[in-house]
Amino acid sequence: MTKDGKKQMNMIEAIRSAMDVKMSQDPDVLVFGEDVGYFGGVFRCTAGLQEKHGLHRCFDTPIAEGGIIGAAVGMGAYGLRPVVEIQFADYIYPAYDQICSEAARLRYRSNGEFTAPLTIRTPVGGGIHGGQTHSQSPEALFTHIAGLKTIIPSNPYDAKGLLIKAIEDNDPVLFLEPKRLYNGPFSGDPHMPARNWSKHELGLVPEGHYTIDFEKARTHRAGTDLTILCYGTMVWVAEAAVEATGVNAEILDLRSLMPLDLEAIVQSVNKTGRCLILHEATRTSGFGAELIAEVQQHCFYALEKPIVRVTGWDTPYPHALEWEYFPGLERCSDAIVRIMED
Amino acid sequence: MTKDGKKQMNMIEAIRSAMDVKMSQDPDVLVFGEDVGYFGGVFRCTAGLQEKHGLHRCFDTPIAEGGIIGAAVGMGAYGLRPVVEIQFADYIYPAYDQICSEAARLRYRSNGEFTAPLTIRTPVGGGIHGGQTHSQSPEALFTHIAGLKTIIPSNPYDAKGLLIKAIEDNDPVLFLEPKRLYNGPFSGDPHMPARNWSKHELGLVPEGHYTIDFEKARTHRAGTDLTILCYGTMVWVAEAAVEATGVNAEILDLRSLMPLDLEAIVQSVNKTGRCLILHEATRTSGFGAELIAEVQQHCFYALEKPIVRVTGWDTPYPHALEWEYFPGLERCSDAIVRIMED
Amino acid sequence: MTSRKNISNLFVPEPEFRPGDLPDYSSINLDKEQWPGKPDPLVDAFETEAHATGLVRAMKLNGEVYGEWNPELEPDVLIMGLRNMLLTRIVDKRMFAMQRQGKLSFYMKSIGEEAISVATAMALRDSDMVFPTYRQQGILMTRGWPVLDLMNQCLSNKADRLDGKAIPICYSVRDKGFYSISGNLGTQTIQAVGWAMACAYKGTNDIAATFTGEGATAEGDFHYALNFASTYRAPVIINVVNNQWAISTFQGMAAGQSRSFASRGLGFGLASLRVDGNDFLAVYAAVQWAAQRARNGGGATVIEHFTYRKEGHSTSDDPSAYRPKGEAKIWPFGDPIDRLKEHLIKLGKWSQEQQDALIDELKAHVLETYKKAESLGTLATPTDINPATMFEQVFEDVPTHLRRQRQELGI
Amino acid sequence: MTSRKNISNLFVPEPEFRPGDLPDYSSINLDKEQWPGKPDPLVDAFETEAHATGLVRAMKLNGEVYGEWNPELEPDVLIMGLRNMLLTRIVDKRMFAMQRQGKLSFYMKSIGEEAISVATAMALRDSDMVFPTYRQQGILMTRGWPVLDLMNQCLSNKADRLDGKAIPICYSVRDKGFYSISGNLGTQTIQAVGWAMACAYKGTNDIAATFTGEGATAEGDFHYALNFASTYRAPVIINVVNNQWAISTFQGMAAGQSRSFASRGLGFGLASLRVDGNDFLAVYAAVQWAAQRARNGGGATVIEHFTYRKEGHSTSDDPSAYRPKGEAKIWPFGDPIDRLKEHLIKLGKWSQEQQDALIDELKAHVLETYKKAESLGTLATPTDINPATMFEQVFEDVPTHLRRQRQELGI
Ligand SMILES: Cc1ncc(C[n+]2csc(CCOP(=O)(O)OP(=O)(O)O)c2C)c(N)n1
Ligand SMILES: Cc1ncc(C[n+]2csc(CCOP(=O)(O)OP(=O)(O)O)c2C)c(N)n1
Ligand SMILES: [Mg+2]
Ligand SMILES: [Mg+2]
Repeated sequence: MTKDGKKQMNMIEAIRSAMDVKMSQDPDVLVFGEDVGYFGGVFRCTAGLQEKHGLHRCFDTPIAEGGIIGAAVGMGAYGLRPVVEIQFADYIYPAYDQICSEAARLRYRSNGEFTAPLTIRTPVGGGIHGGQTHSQSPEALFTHIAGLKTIIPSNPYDAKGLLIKAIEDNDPVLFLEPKRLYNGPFSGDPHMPARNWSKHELGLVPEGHYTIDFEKARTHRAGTDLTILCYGTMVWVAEAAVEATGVNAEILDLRSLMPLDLEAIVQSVNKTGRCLILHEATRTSGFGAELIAEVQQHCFYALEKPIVRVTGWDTPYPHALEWEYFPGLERCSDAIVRIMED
Repeated sequence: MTKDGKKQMNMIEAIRSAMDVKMSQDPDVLVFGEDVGYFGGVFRCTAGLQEKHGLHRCFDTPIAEGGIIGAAVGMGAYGLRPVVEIQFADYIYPAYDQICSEAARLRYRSNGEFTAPLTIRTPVGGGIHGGQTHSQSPEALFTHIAGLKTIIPSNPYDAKGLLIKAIEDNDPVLFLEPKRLYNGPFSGDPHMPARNWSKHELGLVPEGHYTIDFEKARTHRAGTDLTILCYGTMVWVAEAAVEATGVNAEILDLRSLMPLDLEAIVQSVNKTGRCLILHEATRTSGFGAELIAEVQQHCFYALEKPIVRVTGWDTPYPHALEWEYFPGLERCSDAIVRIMED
Repeated sequence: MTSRKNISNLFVPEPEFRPGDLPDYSSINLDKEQWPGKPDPLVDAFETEAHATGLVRAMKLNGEVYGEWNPELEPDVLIMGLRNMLLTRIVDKRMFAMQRQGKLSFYMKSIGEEAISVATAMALRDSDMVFPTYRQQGILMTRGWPVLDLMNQCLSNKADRLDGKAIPICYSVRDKGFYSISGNLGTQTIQAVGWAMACAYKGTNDIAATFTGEGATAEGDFHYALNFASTYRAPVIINVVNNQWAISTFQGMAAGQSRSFASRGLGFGLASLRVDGNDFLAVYAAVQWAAQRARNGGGATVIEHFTYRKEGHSTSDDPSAYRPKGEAKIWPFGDPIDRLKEHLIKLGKWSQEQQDALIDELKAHVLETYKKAESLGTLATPTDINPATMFEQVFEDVPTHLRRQRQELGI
Repeated sequence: MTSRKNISNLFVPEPEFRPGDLPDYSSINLDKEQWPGKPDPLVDAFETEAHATGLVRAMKLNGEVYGEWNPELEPDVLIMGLRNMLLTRIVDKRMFAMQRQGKLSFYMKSIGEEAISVATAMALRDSDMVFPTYRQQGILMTRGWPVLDLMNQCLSNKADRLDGKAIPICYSVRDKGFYSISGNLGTQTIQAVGWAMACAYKGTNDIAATFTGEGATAEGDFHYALNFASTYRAPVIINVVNNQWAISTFQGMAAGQSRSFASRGLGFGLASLRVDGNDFLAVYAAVQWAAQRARNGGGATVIEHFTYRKEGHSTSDDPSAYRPKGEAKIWPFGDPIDRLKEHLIKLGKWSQEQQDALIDELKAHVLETYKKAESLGTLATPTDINPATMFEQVFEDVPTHLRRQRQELGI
């Protein structure tokens, strides 16, 4: 499987590999969370790490998200680099205070004396019939918090490089993992055959250490007529919708929401004059709003059409009506067609 | 002091009066929170309510915001109407899970069988030298949550009518009280003489029961050349800035962020062609972003200039540099001048 | 490869047995132990210390009763208990199998823990609100919620009372005194206390009963529940179901060095009992005791139900990955259904033949009901639920922005 | 007007005495009580039950020592303790007065509670990290942080080490082992456990010590701290300062029906001590004991320091609105400074004259230091702090969007 030190990995393997690389390099990297130890995590992202690196470096915790993050803040302040898993992003809220009031603010309130270099990994997004408590995309609840970085990869290659970067970062990083992409890209149409990463070029991942900078969007597809801003699962839905509509759109995979690669965004929109934003999260006060605010400010005179957002609805995630909720291939394609009308 | 059943009140008195009216009318209204009982709250909003209505209707709680809201959800499900105080909005995060995962979602997940008709009162905003843990404006962290209403009054008259409405509402309502306005309007310039509500017409408040509908913005000042969207303390800063610049601006006091009076906003911006948004909160993913998203969509062809937001910076609230952080008179005036340039 | 042991001074607890180990519980001989007696329900909370760290029992593994906790129920009540437990188990097995066939997205069984939910429901009044987790479906069986309704929700079909909004297992049945189950662990414990405070405030004689797994006691909400219950002397029963496992995590992760989960209650001045959760009679007696205490102004009781999760955490889980395969079988507390059956047989009120006949009857009923449910649709068939319902019950009324979004969806 | 009493069945606890009442503590005769002895620091946690509900003491109100807990410190160590407590009190009074003059926005005193912070700091090693609340400034005095630095921060002047970012009292002094104080109650308790876990992981012999008010024990973080400390046997001391009040709320709101705050630890299998917090010797001995336990692998100890908040909660508070005016004076546990002074006098190592001279010396020092601090600016004078610093330390580096915002501010 190895090819020039690269290996075909799915996103789970890439994420695991990132932790493995860092744990091997740096004894101060500890991995913990609910079920991450012996069992290796409900999504298997930490499988094998305890056996390889020892019980005291990869271990289970009590079911207390606030306790997990609180302990990690203390460890981070000490000088360790905790990498913690929150089993589903839907369960991150008991830790909200420790993340926002503590991890994100410790550096500021101590004027740099104490810092919280922790990485919080957590699966996000729907499309797996998980209903309202296994499908949420809470990124906008964190991008509003000064002092926190928010990252969301869309493929194995990025996932590994960004996660290593996150672990090495001296600030707290929220690392959101689109669970629908763990095993393969997703078109946004559940009736299309499932794909996996085994032959995808973005599934070809270096086995060793490498990093991807934050604040750098990735041009997933170059184009001239429309800019699509998206991240996570929606990158693949965008790709499918662009294919379906035949529009020559530029797809930017933002990857890093905070800090944001505004330069790449502005450049693209100024070129295309049209901008479509896709996210799974609830619309009102979603991250799309922030993108629109910046794009309309910086590209006002280039814009030919209002910026459109296709998003999850302002409701909890319904179990049975998942595909009516999810901003899938059809809704995205429709939006592309409409925004391209004169 | 009484004048046609009206009385001059400051915002604290108006808020207290709202609770008093509802406690007198409805035995199912209970008021509780940290220090709200015997003492009457650190801002005195509940002073006298325990003495008048009894220990079991207005009482202190343990210092556990999550416990306060959790208990209130259970009471609300039972059929009571709890009105709880979170001492400062900065301390609401330990209750974030109970608010967002529980209060806001109980109706949906039970398809209407169980509901959480609670009102959460909490002081927000800066300008009182409270530093990063007594000054926050977290509204956007709640407007993203489906199932929750978010209200913020800017004056005693509205505060009472909206609070009674909130208590009577069958959904959970987050009622944000701009603490800088408790005693009087605020120009945004700390060096100008302090004003109080004692002679202000919006301080003249009916003593009895009345309500103000949600989803209705208030035209604080009619104008033709610029629309200023704001709420809470910033309404008064906007007023001062409009006076200072002499621009014929329309100031909309949104009052209800969720649900939002989009109609009034769109009407105004379509008329003026320019839009300025003011809020104290951190900029990125603040509520201003959501306003921009909607305004650019609905008023795209009417807009002559990019929508501008004047906000708190993307930093925690600094203690000593409070007035460099606060989007005060000077910054707002400058923005008005700039947006009016051709 | 480094062996799995601490090489630093950081202590990380581990279960006694892992896959490959031969679990050995021979040190536990239940029938030889002395168990605490039954005090007056209004006893000073601190006098329940022996109950919080010991084990309240009423019958031996062979069904023989002993001690002070026998609730002395009529045989027909016991048979009803047996029936409710069997029904619960049979429904669980059916739904699990149907999930494997793709008819529902997910399911969670309560096999081995049926005595806890069923005996609790029988010891309470129907007007007492329970705040369950996803492993107390036995309460619904006991209170007579139609199995068809349960199945319809699990299948997310057009007859689902919740319009497909909730995942399977997150039931909400207000008219059976069954609070809407949250997918978020722990949250309902403090809500139950709030409900109980409301009961007290309104001066009714009802109480609340909440359930949490032992794993979820680590959440802050559990702490809030204990504290508020203690402060306001709320008429509530706080049940901790210690089934030894929280997904793949053994109970010691939440317990730490404590002697029992029940003993957490003592630190708050709450009466606290640790009960053999596989002993139908003991669970019934303990809940009855706590309910009496609560209804008479004695405030809350914490009850730890000591049991074992015999199967996987959910349909997504295979426990052989983290615990010995045979552990469930040799777990020394037996099976709650078998034990109650033995007790009834000892009483001369039941026989194996009757048991077999009852099982056959219930199986037929469940199968028939399932067929009816499936005929109303499953997750595998295109949904009949009106998409417009998705926008309803977010708020009492559908607000403007949701109406706009509904239109955007073209409905 | 309805009288203040329960008319429903909902119980709401109230303090014994309110303004207008004549508080009566004559039932408490400390010198007559039997207090628990001193076990081995590695004793089984459950054997500390008597300590968790009793009261660890080493001296009577008159300074006479008795019992097993006397740490038998050298007189110069005791005098150092006295000095540190006095310095703390004198600084507190000065800053309070200066707040009244508008020189700082806010201040919080620790009057009456000085023994807790000072004796703790003296019993710990300087390399042990403390996670304080806003009432342990005595630790800073003890560890020799310059009072000038403290004042500069309170005044938010140009010499403030934190560039005016934090409010007064929220100090952060890493090189004195003093963790950044959070304005959010409770959060640091679990962080301290994390720090202690890191100490264990790194194999150092250092420990952590955290503080919380009795009111803030109700937060979930306290529960997390007890649980994680228990599970991972973290070398940490969890101090609960029970000063009877949480702003206007009496301790019974957080305590509920529990016998003590220390007893919360027992439910987690943690050694737990309730200590006379106004007894310098007892606090020292208890912390020393717990530190020894932690350093030797015995894990965490919960220490409740029983004391009284003699003055208002902060400069924003007037306690006569909710408790009897004279209560502080007749509180039966005396004053920690007076008691240690009496003890030293009894030992023949100190006199009232020396005490007066020391006070004069410290007052002069504090006044002089204050003048120096004020000359560097106060909150009442235009700030000298560079506005650009506002955008720094949000992240390690100032990112693009903050650079844009800084430019927007014109700097
Ligand atoms: C707040 C929260 N965190 C994590 C989860 C994921 N989760 C679901 S069940 C479970 C284990 C619960 O164990 P326990 O409380 O012992 O209950 P049991 O399943 O044994 O009945 C976990 C971690 C969740 N649902 N909610
Ligand atoms: C999370 C949170 N909730 C509320 C507050 C407001 N508050 C500040 S101090 C205080 C009382 C704390 O009492 P206690 O814990 O007993 O400490 P003490 O002041 O007596 O030292 C309160 C409620 C806060 N700072 N943080
Ligand atoms: Mg369990
Ligand atoms: Mg206190």
